[in-house]
Amino acid sequence: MVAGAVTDAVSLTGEPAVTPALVREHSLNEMEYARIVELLGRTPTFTELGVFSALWSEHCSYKHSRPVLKTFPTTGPHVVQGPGENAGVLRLPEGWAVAFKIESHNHPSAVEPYQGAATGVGGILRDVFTMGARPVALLNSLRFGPLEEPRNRYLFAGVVRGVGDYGNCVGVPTLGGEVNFAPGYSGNPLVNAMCVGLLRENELIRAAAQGVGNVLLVVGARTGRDGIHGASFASEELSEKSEARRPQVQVGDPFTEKLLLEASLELITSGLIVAIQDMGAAGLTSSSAEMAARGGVGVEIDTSLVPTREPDMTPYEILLSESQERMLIVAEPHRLPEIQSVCIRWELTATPIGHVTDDGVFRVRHDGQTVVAIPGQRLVDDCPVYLPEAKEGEEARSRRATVDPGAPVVDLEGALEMLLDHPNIASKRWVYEQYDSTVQASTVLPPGSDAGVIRVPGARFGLAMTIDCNSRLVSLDPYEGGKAAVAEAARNLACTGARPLGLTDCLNFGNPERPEVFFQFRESARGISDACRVFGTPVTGGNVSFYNESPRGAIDPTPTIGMVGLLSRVEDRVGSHFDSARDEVFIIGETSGILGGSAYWAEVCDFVGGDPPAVDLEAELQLQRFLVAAAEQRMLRSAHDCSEGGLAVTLAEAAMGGPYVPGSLGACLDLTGYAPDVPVDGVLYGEDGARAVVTCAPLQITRLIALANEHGVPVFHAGRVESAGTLELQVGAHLFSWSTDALRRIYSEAIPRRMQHTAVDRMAGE
Amino acid sequence: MTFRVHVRVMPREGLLDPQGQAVEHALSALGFEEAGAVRIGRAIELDVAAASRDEAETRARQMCDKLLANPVTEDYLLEVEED
Amino acid sequence: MTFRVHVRVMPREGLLDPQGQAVEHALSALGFEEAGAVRIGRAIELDVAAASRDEAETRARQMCDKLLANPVTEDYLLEVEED
Amino acid sequence: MPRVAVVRFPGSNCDLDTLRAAEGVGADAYLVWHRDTDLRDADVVILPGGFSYGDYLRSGAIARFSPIMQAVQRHAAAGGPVLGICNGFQILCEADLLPGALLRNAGLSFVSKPVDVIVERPDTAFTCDYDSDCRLRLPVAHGDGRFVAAPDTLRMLEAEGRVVLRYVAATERSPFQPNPNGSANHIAGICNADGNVVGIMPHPERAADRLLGLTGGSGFFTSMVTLHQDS
Ligand SMILES: Nc1ncnc2c1ncn2[C@@H]1O[C@H](COP(=O)(O)OP(=O)(O)O)[C@@H](O)[C@H]1O
Ligand SMILES: [Mg+2]
Repeated sequence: MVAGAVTDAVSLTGEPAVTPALVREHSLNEMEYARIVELLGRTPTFTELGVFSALWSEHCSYKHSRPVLKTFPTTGPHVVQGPGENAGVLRLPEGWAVAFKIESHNHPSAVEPYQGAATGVGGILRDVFTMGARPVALLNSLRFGPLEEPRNRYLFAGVVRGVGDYGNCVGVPTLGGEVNFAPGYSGNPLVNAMCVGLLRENELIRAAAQGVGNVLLVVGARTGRDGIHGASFASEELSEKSEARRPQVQVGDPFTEKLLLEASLELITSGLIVAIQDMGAAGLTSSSAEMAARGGVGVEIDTSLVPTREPDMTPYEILLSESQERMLIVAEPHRLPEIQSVCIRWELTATPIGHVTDDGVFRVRHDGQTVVAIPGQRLVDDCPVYLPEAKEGEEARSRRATVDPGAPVVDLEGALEMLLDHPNIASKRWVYEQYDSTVQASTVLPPGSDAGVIRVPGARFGLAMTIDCNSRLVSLDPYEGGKAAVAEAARNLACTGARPLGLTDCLNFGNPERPEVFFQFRESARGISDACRVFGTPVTGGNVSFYNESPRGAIDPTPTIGMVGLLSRVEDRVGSHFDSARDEVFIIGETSGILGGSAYWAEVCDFVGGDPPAVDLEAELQLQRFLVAAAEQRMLRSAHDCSEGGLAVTLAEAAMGGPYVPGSLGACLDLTGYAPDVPVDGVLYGEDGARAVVTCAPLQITRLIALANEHGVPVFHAGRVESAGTLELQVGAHLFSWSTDALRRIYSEAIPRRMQHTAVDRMAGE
Repeated sequence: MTFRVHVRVMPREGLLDPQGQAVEHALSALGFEEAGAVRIGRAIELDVAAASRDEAETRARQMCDKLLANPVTEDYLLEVEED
Repeated sequence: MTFRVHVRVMPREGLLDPQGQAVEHALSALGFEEAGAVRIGRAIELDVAAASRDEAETRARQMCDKLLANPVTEDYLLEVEED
Repeated sequence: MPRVAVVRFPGSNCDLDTLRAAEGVGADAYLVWHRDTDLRDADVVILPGGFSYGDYLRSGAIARFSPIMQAVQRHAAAGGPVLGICNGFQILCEADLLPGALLRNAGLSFVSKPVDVIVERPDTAFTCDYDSDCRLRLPVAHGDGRFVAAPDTLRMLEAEGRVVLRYVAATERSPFQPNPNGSANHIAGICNADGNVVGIMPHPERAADRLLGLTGGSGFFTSMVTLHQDS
């Protein structure tokens, strides 16, 4: 039944009539449109259609993911803010708290890698400082097609430069990340950026509009025509057609971001404002509508008051623009002069554009006419929710069932060199040397270790962080792959000595309306949830990015996990490389030798498939506890987790040493008694979880073994670190021997060698 | 024959140009209030060996399309000069 | 009156121009062997309000000397266009 | 204790790190806003790293016109010690307090990593606690660090011993290229004719704490104190 119109609004002269064709162009289906008409009690105006299109896009509304996201564990004694705000917040010692969040910028980066990645970093920084937290670290997770294709090299080079230039200028160190290359990402790269911020817990601010009569202000950059419909663009597959529909590229301005950061934090800590929200996807529309809905109030905005970069912008354009480096602030009217003076000092303008109302309506006026009048709560709440069909794809099923990958192309000794030369495993120094990793003078473990660690000036504790996902595992078995991603992140933290606290996730998938994609999504989320419950690490927020498909097909499912952990004493942190000759080497955890889903099968046998080892969450938890306890008792000289490439790669990485040591160490190890029933290829290259390689000083041997027994983790004394640069490995009758300097050359040259002539791929920007 | 080609690669109209904006701001702070609409791009100069001016221009245009300008964010302008 | 001023700021002759070199190398790898002597600088465009073309040019020259070009490493070239 | 003014430009991002490092050696350190015109009786002035005005146009080009720079000029002219770190070095060159210019790295990419340098001028206000020719490991993090100057300027800098820091290879087996940015003569830092104005690309404030893995930078800060106590 169509009730009478709630309130009236008009289309402006010259605006197109709202027709079925126009509705379709706005990516709204018939059912959704019918719901809009019912909700309004009339036909929407042109501007309202734009507003619904943005807010009911997948990107803003989570219409295909909400029921699944609800299953995540989100609570815990140390959770200060769970999902629902710009960033999640966890409690730390000494009155501190950590705010952190991850976000994708995949589609913009596919179109314009430099600006797409740069503005992705800008967006995630704003999510964190709008909580009142000072950004102290950035991480990023990147996926591209193989570097053999020039376009992929161009995207990779451009994205890395964009990520770097933005964070470097704002002055936030990049502490870690991951980069992975697989054919599934050709044509649809992934750019996930994570930001970690610190705040005093009592200075937390939330983005809920409150107080009828309070003023809405826009602060920061002027509004241009950039990125109009970016939210709906991000909610469709990339195709030839998207070329034409492509929104005007958003250009990042990190200098203005830095000014916004300082001004926002000053406004928040001085208590001058009621609420603050960044303008991200769907710009002014989503920031104002979401703030109003969170506060349970209405807002009225006059778009003709918004400072624009170009003349004659329509309310439709102003509402949907995704110009970067803008904030929306709610404040009491009498605070305006003080707010202005803070903004002016930071060379920014703060412009009143509207106020909070008591009628719950999201109302927009332009030059005296009402162009939008929508019941605000319903605008956010009434978006349809879909629970698509889920069914495992045939291809994944048959790949998983394969037990024989075919013959390896090199022998077991050569396989290590081949793996170290693969860009997925090789040193990422080419990437992280373009990122300032030491600004803020707090970096205790820079990129190149299992996790980044920072200190907090004046505090005793340290903060560790990492970002992980092995999408090959997820594509073969999404449930186990989801578990594995969380387990790997937690293990990485624990190797530095940090106790995992909580996580943020970025769920990158193909088109959820396809059953095999939705199956991957639902199952990996279930895996993440189960792992979180066992580890006691709540999900405090995240992001979903669907429709990552190109004409070549969907991406590999990639649920990226960003995790933070706590070191009670920062000086207890443990690095991942061997420290000194004569230290003793232990392997912690068991090896089943299963090679399904391994890098060895993928690269050396040229077959992606097999059944990956199941993730034993209890064993993972015991390993984490052991590693943290050993670090706290200062037993460890190094700890490095086993993941892609298995034990052989882990040992090689530990022996080669950090990127800036003058020369490699070596080791003389005998694994004969370690996994006697497992074939040699499985011992070297199997990717069982719950394992790490640790070293200790000779005097600590007994204590270390006792501590492992106490925690119920299997421990094997394999040998010792040698000063000679040879990695010698006895496994039963086989003796392997590699020069670690030679391995190191392969490992460090793999990516630079492939990126030598990026300028040829296209010189992008200056 | 060799031709000297001058290319100006400018940020596409409507796109934010933070550099131009910062410079405009700085100019006015320095007392150059008469300056406005500042845009900053790249100037590229190169020699092109070609049989004719037209050929030089055609080739230079191909270089721009393929490498020198980013079609997503930039427009370019060519001038060919006989050496 | 308003004049549109085009400024090209180029790296001084003799100075290493790694960007120019990289582009030259890339051009030849892409099959543009006829390109050479590539130099890359900045292109700046701005409006200048002035009573005459001469005045616009004088002011623009002052802007270059003071801010737009670095006399230690760069040379500049001006063109003034009536709007 | 010396009064150390750390100038804060709107896009500075090493200002607080530098302030903390100065405080760490007991200096009476404070921030001065770029729009101020008074250095508040500073004994020492530091222009910290960052992106003063986004480094748009050229690094340091816009910052040199900030109101505070006139006070810095006067302080320098009166023989007062001035240290420019990274972006601060770029500003000092743009402001003609130091010769030459810092251009885009030869490798065209931003470079962030530790480098080895030797101290060739151990008699400035910022290096007097170092031994002559001692080696330090310090982080660099910059996109525009390639020092260039006219040939006769370079000859003069060398002849007058005004190279304060020079990039060197660590050891025979060193993983480093000695020169991270293609700087002329491997120059990492220089001073003016009187030796009171010093500009360096590496970041000593990020290498003044054992916990951060590098400690070689603390001498820049202790030197200020030593010099102040001697005078
Ligand atoms: N995968 C997810 N897991 C948990 N929470 C999520 C996930 N995706 C989104 N959320 C939460 O939903 C809320 C809305 O997300 P989003 O629209 O991405 O925020 P923003 O406005 O900052 O872009 C956020 O609080 C976010 O943390
Ligand atoms: Mg947000």
